[in-house]
Amino acid sequence: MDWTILIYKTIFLFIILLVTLLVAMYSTYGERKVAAFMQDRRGPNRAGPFGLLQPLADGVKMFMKEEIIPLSANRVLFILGPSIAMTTALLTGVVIPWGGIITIGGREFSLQIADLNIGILYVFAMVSIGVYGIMIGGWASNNKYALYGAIRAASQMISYELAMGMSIVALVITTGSLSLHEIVAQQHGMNWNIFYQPLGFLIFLTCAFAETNRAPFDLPECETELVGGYHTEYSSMKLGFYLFAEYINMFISSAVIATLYFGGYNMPFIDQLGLPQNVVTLLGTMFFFLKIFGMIFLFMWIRWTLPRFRYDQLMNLGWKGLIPLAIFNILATGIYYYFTELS
Amino acid sequence: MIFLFFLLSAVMVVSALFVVFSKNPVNNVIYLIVCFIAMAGHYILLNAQFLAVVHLIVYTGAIMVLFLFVIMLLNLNKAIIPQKSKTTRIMAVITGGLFFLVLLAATRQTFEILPRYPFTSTIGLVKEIGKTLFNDFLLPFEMSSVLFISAMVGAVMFGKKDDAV
Amino acid sequence: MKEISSVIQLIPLEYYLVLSGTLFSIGLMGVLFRRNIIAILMCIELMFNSVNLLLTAFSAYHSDPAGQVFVFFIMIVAAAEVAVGLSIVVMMKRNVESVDINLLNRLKW
Amino acid sequence: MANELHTDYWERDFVRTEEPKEYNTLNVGPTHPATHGVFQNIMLMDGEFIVETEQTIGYIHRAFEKIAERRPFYQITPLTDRLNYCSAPLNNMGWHMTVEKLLGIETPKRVDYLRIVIMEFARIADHLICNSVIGVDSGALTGFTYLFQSREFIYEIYEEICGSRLTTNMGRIGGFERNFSAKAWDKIRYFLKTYPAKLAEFENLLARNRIFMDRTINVGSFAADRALAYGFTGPNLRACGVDYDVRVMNPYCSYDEFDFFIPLGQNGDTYDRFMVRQEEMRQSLYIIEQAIAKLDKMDDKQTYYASDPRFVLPPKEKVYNNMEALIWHFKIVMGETDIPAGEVYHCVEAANGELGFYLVSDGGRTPSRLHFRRPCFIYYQAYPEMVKGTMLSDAILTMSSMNVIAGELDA
Amino acid sequence: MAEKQNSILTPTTAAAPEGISGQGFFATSLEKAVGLARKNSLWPLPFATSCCGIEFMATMGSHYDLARFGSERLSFSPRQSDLLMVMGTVAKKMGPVLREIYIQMAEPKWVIAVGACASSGGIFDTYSVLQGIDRIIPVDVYVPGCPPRPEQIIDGIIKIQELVGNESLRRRNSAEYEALMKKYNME
Amino acid sequence: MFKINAERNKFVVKILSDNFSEAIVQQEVILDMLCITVTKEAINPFLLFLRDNNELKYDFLTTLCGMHYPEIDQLGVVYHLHSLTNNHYIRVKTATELSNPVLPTATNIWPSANWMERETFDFFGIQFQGHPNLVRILNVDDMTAFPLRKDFPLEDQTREDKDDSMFGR
Amino acid sequence: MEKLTNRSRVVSDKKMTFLEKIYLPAIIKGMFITLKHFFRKKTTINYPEQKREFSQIYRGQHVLKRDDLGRERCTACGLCAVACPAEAITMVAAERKPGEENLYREEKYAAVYEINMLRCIYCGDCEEACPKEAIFLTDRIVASQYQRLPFVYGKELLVEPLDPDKRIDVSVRQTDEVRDFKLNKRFAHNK
Repeated sequence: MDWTILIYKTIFLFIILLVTLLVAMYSTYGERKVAAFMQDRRGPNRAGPFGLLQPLADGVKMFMKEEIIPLSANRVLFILGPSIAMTTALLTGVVIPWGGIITIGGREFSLQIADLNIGILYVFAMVSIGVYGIMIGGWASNNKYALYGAIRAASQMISYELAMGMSIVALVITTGSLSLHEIVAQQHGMNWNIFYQPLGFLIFLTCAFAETNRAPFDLPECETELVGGYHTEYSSMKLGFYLFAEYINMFISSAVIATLYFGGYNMPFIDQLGLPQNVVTLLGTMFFFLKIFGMIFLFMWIRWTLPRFRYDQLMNLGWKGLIPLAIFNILATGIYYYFTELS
Repeated sequence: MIFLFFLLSAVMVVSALFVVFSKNPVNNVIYLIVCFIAMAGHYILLNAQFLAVVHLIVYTGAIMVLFLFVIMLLNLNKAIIPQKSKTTRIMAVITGGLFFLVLLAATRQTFEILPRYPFTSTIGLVKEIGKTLFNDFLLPFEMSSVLFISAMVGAVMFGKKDDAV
Repeated sequence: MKEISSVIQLIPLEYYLVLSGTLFSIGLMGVLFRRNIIAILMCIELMFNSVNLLLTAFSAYHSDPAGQVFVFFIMIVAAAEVAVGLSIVVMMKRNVESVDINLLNRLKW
Repeated sequence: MANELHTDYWERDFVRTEEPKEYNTLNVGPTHPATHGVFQNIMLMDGEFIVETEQTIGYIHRAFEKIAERRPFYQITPLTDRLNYCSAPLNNMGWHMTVEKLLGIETPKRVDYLRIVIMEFARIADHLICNSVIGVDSGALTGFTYLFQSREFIYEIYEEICGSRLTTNMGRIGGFERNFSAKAWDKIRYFLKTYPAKLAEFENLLARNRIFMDRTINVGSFAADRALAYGFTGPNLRACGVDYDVRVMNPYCSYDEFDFFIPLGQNGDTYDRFMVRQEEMRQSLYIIEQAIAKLDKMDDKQTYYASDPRFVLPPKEKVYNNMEALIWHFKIVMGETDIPAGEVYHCVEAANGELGFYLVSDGGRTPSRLHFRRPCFIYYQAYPEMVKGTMLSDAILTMSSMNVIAGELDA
Repeated sequence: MAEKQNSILTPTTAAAPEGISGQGFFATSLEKAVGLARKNSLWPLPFATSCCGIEFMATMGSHYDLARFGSERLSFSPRQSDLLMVMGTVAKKMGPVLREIYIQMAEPKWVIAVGACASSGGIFDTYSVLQGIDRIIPVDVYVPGCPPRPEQIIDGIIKIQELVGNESLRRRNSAEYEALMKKYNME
Repeated sequence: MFKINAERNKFVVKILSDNFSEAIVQQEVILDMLCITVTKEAINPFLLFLRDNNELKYDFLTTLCGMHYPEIDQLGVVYHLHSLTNNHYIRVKTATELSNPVLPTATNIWPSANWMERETFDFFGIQFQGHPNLVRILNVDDMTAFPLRKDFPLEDQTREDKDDSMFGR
Repeated sequence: MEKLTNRSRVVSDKKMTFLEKIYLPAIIKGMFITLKHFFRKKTTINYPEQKREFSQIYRGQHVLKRDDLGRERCTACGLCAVACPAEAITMVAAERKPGEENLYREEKYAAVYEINMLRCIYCGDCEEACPKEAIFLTDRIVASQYQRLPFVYGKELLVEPLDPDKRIDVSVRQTDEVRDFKLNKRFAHNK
């Protein structure tokens, strides 16, 4: 193994980690501002200019708060829950292509940590492990509300994973590859997959909402029914981990959506400008982040607009609505490619 | 790499032992999950990437969630089930040990006769598996889907409340 | 990727044989050891997995993808088995208020 | 101190011996976010479904009826404010009308119309909070903030009229404390002009959204005959399809001169209650418009209290100057006026239904007995029957759509 | 006008509350930073029982927007909140519930009694109403009014922010604090 | 507000005195409402008759509340009934001795009477026989007194910040 | 149930059209509403810096008025204490001694006048009950405090300052007739 590559990968890993955390941190701020603006309010504006230090204040406060582990709770699992949630949320970032190729000193570095040839499946696996964080935490609290939240989370995530997987199958038929890098490369120019897979995109988007427990699918923690859901008993930084994991998940799923359906770091009409490679890459990364922020905004926008589903309606939508649609989508895609390949 | 192998193996064996000997069902599930994640590591060592990820998705992401789900749903968290009698347990350990010895002995016989093929690094990848699956094993594949559907129907039937059956 | 496959050759296949044998024995022991039907199911999963591991190892050492396809099938069967098994557990719990395997020897409830 | 309080509230449980182990109890309240006010529902749950509910109330019991026996009549007005604090003026006016009925005070027409304006505003304010809270409980917080801006505007109108925002102590026996200022009229007119659009916007946000409709339709529905047996009144009864409205059946305060219709629902589910309240707000606006038109037609712009020197405080300038007025002032404030003995029942159509006052006077300075017919208290007991067999989420929406106000519930 | 009121009061009557004054209580610079963070992130637990709860809704609403102070994340779970806002009448039946919630809250925790009823019983001087929640839990700030205007509630929150910002990290371990808790029969 | 419907009142009184001549203690019209006092033995059939009679149809229990008459040592219950179809109100009173306050329940006639009777029990200590769950509703369970009886003090005895001498009460 | 009146109308429509059934149109409509608000001017009042306009007759902190000559108007008749539903007013009356005529208007005055601001419900009954134009509520709000005791406002906080510039104008709270009366020097207050 080449040492420069190794060092580069390590540094890049840390950068991605930092960026993820930073974005997640400021998503909390963004969420509050977006909510405020949609509700004709101003939102946090006391901590620092425009309230920009708000996430910092929240973080410091949570760190300094007393940790309570209920006597009746299972101590190990109680701590394990948020850790799993946080870890799995962070792990997904490694396969996402954050940008093209950058050349430093004649060497080419790819702005992707690991180009797995089964990148999508990896993302999928991490998402499916993520549910443990919520389940274990909710169960270990030994609180009825938390247990309800945990059970809801588990069944919701299992159900929506299916539809999500199927929408990806259709996408894979279109792209012919499971590698995120290749999928992005194929969407060069304006060949974005959303134009080829609009239905798949809708299904994937819906499932992404469900998998990240965001409204209108925020049943595991819905405040008015289950108080805090799975994190009812959590205080201090363990709560912070849970809240944080939600935003990290949101960021990562936005990134995945942007990669899969919106061409990743591809910028339309960039080729015509004839810019140097590095500049193109940087611009592409910036554009990618722009897309991600757009998606995050969509997440928030929907959260502050829609009422939430009821548990059985959510299940109905998943099993009777999205899965048949996804199967139909696979069939339609398959038939289309069958005939176009023939000709 | 051999170090990695031993590490993963140790994790697997220890957590498997815990699965057997820990009384709390939830702890059992957690240890089994740890075991399975180590198993995924082994798959990656064997360059079976596709299998590793599918293993994670199917075993860790679905089957074990199901286990956990059922345990939570039925509220089985307390180790209320009495253990088997001491003699039975000792017998179980002895049986397991003996079986292990037998297996070990059997493997010893095969030590030298294993042919070594040159490695091709692509067989663990999706393309190769896909080709084999859909060329040589198409019929079993379809059959397995039938099996799966029948299992689902059966599960739904079982899971229904009494009056509906 | 190349590096990994070359390194694997350092690990003799026998290691995998022993490992999977160990796991299988532990699983077997668990089946005999426990009375909790869920724990028994889990031990069965463990045994499945030891077989899977061995199949994959053979497949990798023989460069034959068929072994991995078998693993794939085993996973499907395992999933089906777990679905049915757990629903039986749920039903059992509902009817006899317990998941003790010894209660099943009555063959009725 | 704390030791004298009983401390076993969390140990309560269903006393069921043969209950299968699958059920578990869920303690919703007393500080659950959905119980808005303070009441406890111990729910026996079969998974997500509710098998049985046991209610505990009284967590803010304040002994209104006892206090009322120790206070002169005019001092009861602030108490009625705190009955249904979402629509305080309505309660005030109801109380004043009850006393006027006992004392035999005839109020001038202008006072009637002013009262109608205020009462309908109070109704709007109450329905507005109820409907927006249905939105909040179903997860859509934004609609709440939109509607609450209108409520703030109603507060401003109150403030312009009486000087308080929520618990207004508005009005006096025989009329009002002070005349409406020009600024108040401006604000009222501005509100009438802008509110329908805001209401429509809120309705667009929720009413035809399938998620919301699925959440509310056939949730907590209640048959009309059961509703009557349980003493439902107000929007909840009308949602069941019974067109009982005190304003129409027994018009008080000149309501018979006004033209409006009674909105009805179909089968008394949450969606019906939501829609009935939405329409009632529109009808209230319509009534206010009519009242303002009538007021504008009147030449008299000054009368704001009934001229009955026995019970109504004399004007301040007379008190300052005129000895006789001062003596009357003292007598009335000290509560030494000759209140006739007798008993009277009066009811008004409050935001939650028929708000009744049963007043018994023995001629003393205080009522000898005052009983409030609190609509919430009476219809909330049907809640277990309404939510039986539904899901937890339904129960929460049913509760918020019933608009149970803790102050009114516990009195 | 509120400030004018303050200036009249501060020198004579508004001494620092007990458990806050005393040696070692005034913060060092690290503590200042922590205090700054804490005060800008007070997550309230609205214990809204009656009228004042509606005014609290108004405070959360668009016109007053408590979010500006970083406290719009209501958490109904006592573990997660920093500030217990008791709004409305607390009857004797409710007393133990309130006390339990206070005990369940994670340190550091503060309490505001909003409105006449919570602070002193207000007009409900009756057999069933607790005459001020300070009989069962320690209160940091009292907000008068029946119900208080949102402005007053915000004033109360600003007041508590001052308190939080100046609080030393060691306060919760101090003897004074323990004595305060002991007074209320806690821990 | 209620129109004094003298004819209707007379009609109701006639039907009632035909059927319950010995049970009716007193009937009068106070201000705008017909008010009938019934002995406590007859109260349950009387209410049932009011509800089920086709011409009366007092099918809606508006409110139910207790009373305390300290001068004659009696506890009473007042029912306000409303006939929605005829739009007519009636007030029914009954009383029982303070020493043995027992009355039949009305929960078998109107389910809505359930809580109102519990409240009355809570406030006055009137035992409603046949009530499914006659326990305190608003006050704490371990309270022994009945607060709305006239001899019970209103004020909280622990209040410190008040100088009673000021108010002449 | 037959209809009781002929003025009713059914208002809820529970039939969903196809467009409503597929979720999306309503969701997009709702999203546009929220987006419209996103760009709208915010209604928030930045409270401590920026104050909302109070009504002139707002019921806030009380003031004990002085008359034009700076004498306290209150004569300790006790009506306000009687009228107070919260029993928040405490007063001790005293006889005016010779030489204090420039301090107190009447022969009797309140030596102690305390309002428990924490008990007070700001209902305005005291203002209405006062026959001497002495107590008024103002549009100042009462500040919150760390302790309960300082809320008992004594005369030093209630009586308005002597300085004519710092007097509190309450004339807007009075009716036109009262204002006419005060302008008209022909009438005098009761002695």
